[in-house]
Amino acid sequence: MTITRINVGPVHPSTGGVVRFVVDLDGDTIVNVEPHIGFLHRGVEKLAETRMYMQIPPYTEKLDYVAPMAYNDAYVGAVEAAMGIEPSERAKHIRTILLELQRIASHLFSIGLLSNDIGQMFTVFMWAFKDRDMVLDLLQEATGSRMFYVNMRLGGMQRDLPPDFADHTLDTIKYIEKRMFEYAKYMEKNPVFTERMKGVGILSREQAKELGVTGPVLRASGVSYDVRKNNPYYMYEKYHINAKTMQTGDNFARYKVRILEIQESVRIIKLVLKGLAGSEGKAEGMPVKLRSPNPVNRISIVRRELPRGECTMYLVADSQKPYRLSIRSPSFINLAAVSHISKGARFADFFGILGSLDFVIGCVDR
Amino acid sequence: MPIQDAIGNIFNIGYWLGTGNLLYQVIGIIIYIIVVSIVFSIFGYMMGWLERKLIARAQYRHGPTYVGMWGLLQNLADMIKLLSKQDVIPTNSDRYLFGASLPLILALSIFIILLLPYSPGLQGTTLGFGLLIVFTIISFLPLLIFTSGFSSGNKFGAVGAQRSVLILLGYEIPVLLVIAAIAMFTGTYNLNGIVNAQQSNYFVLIMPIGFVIFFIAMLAEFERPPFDLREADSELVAGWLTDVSPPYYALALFLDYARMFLGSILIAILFFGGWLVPSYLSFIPALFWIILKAFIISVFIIMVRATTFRMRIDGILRFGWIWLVPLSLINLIITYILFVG
Amino acid sequence: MIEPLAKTIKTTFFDKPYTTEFPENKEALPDSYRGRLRLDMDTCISCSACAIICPNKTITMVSVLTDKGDKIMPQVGHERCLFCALCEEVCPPKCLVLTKNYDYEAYDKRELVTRPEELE
Amino acid sequence: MKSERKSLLAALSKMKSEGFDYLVKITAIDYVDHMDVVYMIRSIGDIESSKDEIVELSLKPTDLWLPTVTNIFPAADWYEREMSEMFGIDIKGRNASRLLLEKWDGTGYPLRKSFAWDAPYKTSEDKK
Repeated sequence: MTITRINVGPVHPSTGGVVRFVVDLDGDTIVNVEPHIGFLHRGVEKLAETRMYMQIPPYTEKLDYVAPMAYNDAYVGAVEAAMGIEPSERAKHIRTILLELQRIASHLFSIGLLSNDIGQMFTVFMWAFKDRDMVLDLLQEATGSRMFYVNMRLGGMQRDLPPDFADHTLDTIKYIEKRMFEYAKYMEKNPVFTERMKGVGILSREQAKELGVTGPVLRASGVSYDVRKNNPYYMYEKYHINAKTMQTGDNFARYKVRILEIQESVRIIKLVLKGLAGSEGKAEGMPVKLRSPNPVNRISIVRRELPRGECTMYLVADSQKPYRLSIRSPSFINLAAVSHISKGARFADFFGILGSLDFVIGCVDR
Repeated sequence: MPIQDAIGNIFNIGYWLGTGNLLYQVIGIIIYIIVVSIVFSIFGYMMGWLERKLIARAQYRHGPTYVGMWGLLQNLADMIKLLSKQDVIPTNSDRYLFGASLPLILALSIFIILLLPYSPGLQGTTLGFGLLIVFTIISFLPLLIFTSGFSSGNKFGAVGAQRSVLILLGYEIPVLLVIAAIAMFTGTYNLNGIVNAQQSNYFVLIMPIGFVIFFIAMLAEFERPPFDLREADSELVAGWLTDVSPPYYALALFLDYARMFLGSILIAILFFGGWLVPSYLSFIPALFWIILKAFIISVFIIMVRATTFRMRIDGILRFGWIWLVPLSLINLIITYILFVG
Repeated sequence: MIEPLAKTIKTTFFDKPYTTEFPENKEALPDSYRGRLRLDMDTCISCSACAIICPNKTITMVSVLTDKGDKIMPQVGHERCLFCALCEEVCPPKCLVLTKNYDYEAYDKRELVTRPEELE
Repeated sequence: MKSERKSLLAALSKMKSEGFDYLVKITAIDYVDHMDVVYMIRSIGDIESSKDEIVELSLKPTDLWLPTVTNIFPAADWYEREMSEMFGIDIKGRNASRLLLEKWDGTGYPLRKSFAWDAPYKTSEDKK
């Protein structure tokens, strides 16, 4: 038995960032995968200790550059918990809508990249990016920025939604709902796709719990845990979300969970948009000032369901700066599972597995 | 038909001068090779443009727009850029084998071009067993790809090269069985004869199973998606071309498109009657029809590329041996029972 | 296999491209768009709030000669600006604003460091 | 829930047998005079309810080591490696020789409060 050692990365078309995998192959079968991370380590946790509270969102949202607003919200939520501020009803509605839009954008990105990873000539990739672009247009309309929206403020938003935002959103999400059926048909009717996805990279329910994977990867293995449902926040308290699970835990299940979650997000956005008009309170939160209010809680733990999984912010508060900000990033722990999942898979399927795990290197390295 | 006759003998200097001297024939063939290669390059180039444009449209993009009309010169600009880059030969590589492989592929491709008939008489050389030679060369190309990838000293290149040969193992037999059926039906290996045997019916109607097998196997032979495993850009970076320098890379890209057009012409000759059309359409020269047919087949190949995902190597071999080999045998038997025996 | 292929062919030949051809057609940007910074030098009160709040230390206060004498005003290093608009929010007279201008380029990143006089 | 180094493994095993079989995160906080280590664990029930629990312990800065918990929670692997690189807490009983993050030229443990984060960065070439 000769082992071929292939070095994938740090610069490789399908790793989705600067990460290096040392793959040991016996013939075409993977014997061992050793991930090497840290090429994009920016020390955000350390930087956060040196900045004022509201200076940090521009950094935290660059952790996950595919779904920045979700991280932004998780951080601001932690600071709100530390200072004992509760956002108004209207702000909660707006946050829920924007976060679900961000989830749609992120899942579309992931589905597109996955199709590219298993070897399509960018067709579904480009379609997904086109649809994601329409969602980003909405977010741009709401926040003024296309990618990095520093739009969360303590107790609310930077600004209220523009007047015709609700109509635009409704049009777009209806279109996306239609497109999701098209995607599912386009990909699942393709025999090569099902052959490449089904039964590949299986992560059983017990393994998934043991390895601590999170988000769609966990739910694809049949564990019904979603922070939005088990520890509801914002409008998820009122409009209950269904945690979408699949039982098989293979690549196909992970892809399918994302498709189902987009459909679920569309359903939730429709519900919240109905409630938005009648919601009370001021959308705008406290504007950023050179001095922030003093925290009332020393330690605050906030859980949020990001598109990639659960993020736990462990914030130890000081008077003007965080004393320690510890981020449990979903991509980090999902990537840690890669060597377990891909053991015994074919070399070509390794990239499908990477795509289905959907990690963002910025989020892994922090 | 005097026009057809003139087209057919356009490079035969002896025909124009009224002599049959061997020297004139050799000069004529050389001129023929040069002219046809240039024409073929233009078509290969057009294929490159067409693929970029069509795939862009399949993805809601514009594709090349700025360089030239409809971006027609974009590929030329890319080619110039690639050719002006430095030629680096990796130290780990077997430099002679590595350097010689790609030019050899080019030379062999030109040899195929020489053997194919494009309209009555317009053919570099008429051989009684042209079909066999064409497929011998086509089967030989993966071996050159293997030497190129394997001698590059890069692991991705080696993996791509191995896959290229593995595909050859799976798809050589169905192709040969299908052309055996064609040869059995027509009683000749002469490409001209095969085209002329389709006067009444195109072979696509006579052996539809054979056509489907041949089409899939041609995709595999020319390693178009879903069988583009030797390049596999999302897995193997660029597969057998990973360590190839830009000038050679430009050549490889060009060869890819030229070979796609070559495959289309071969399919047109074997299954769609080459230049033959119903008699009410024959006022347009024969050359136009064969190119039109090849173009339509190429567009279809491009559409397949835009749609499908890449197959895995074991899946490809399983598909080839479990489905294509038995089906091509069935095709052979049916053809024998219905039309020959 | 037939159905996806039909969908591709339909998209290719019957659907319009979604992308815009950039320099000729630009997309409409919302009023809140965050692009290059602009400074109104007449209303700037030289308070340095923008320089303090900037998370990336993009803004530095430099002295400028105006009609009312020597004043310190923000100089913006656009090469590392995050466009987070915190400076816009803390500015008391709202004289530092982010505009819709996003297409600017330079051969050297030092050229992107913009003096207060050039911020318009 | 407060714990100690001696009883950590026993406590975590007991929690796991009670259904807390999902490790959320292990992290540490440097309070200069002592260092807190936090184990966040969770029970994901079959009925859709979940409970979160935190196991804390504190270490003296002179005596920074912990037993590994990878035998109880395999998910702890990367968290422990990260923690030992970032805080200098020695994790005993595990056989990972390689650094999790790539090797860097500096010295010290970045997330400790004593780490000079604003010192000018020097690459290995500068030092030569």
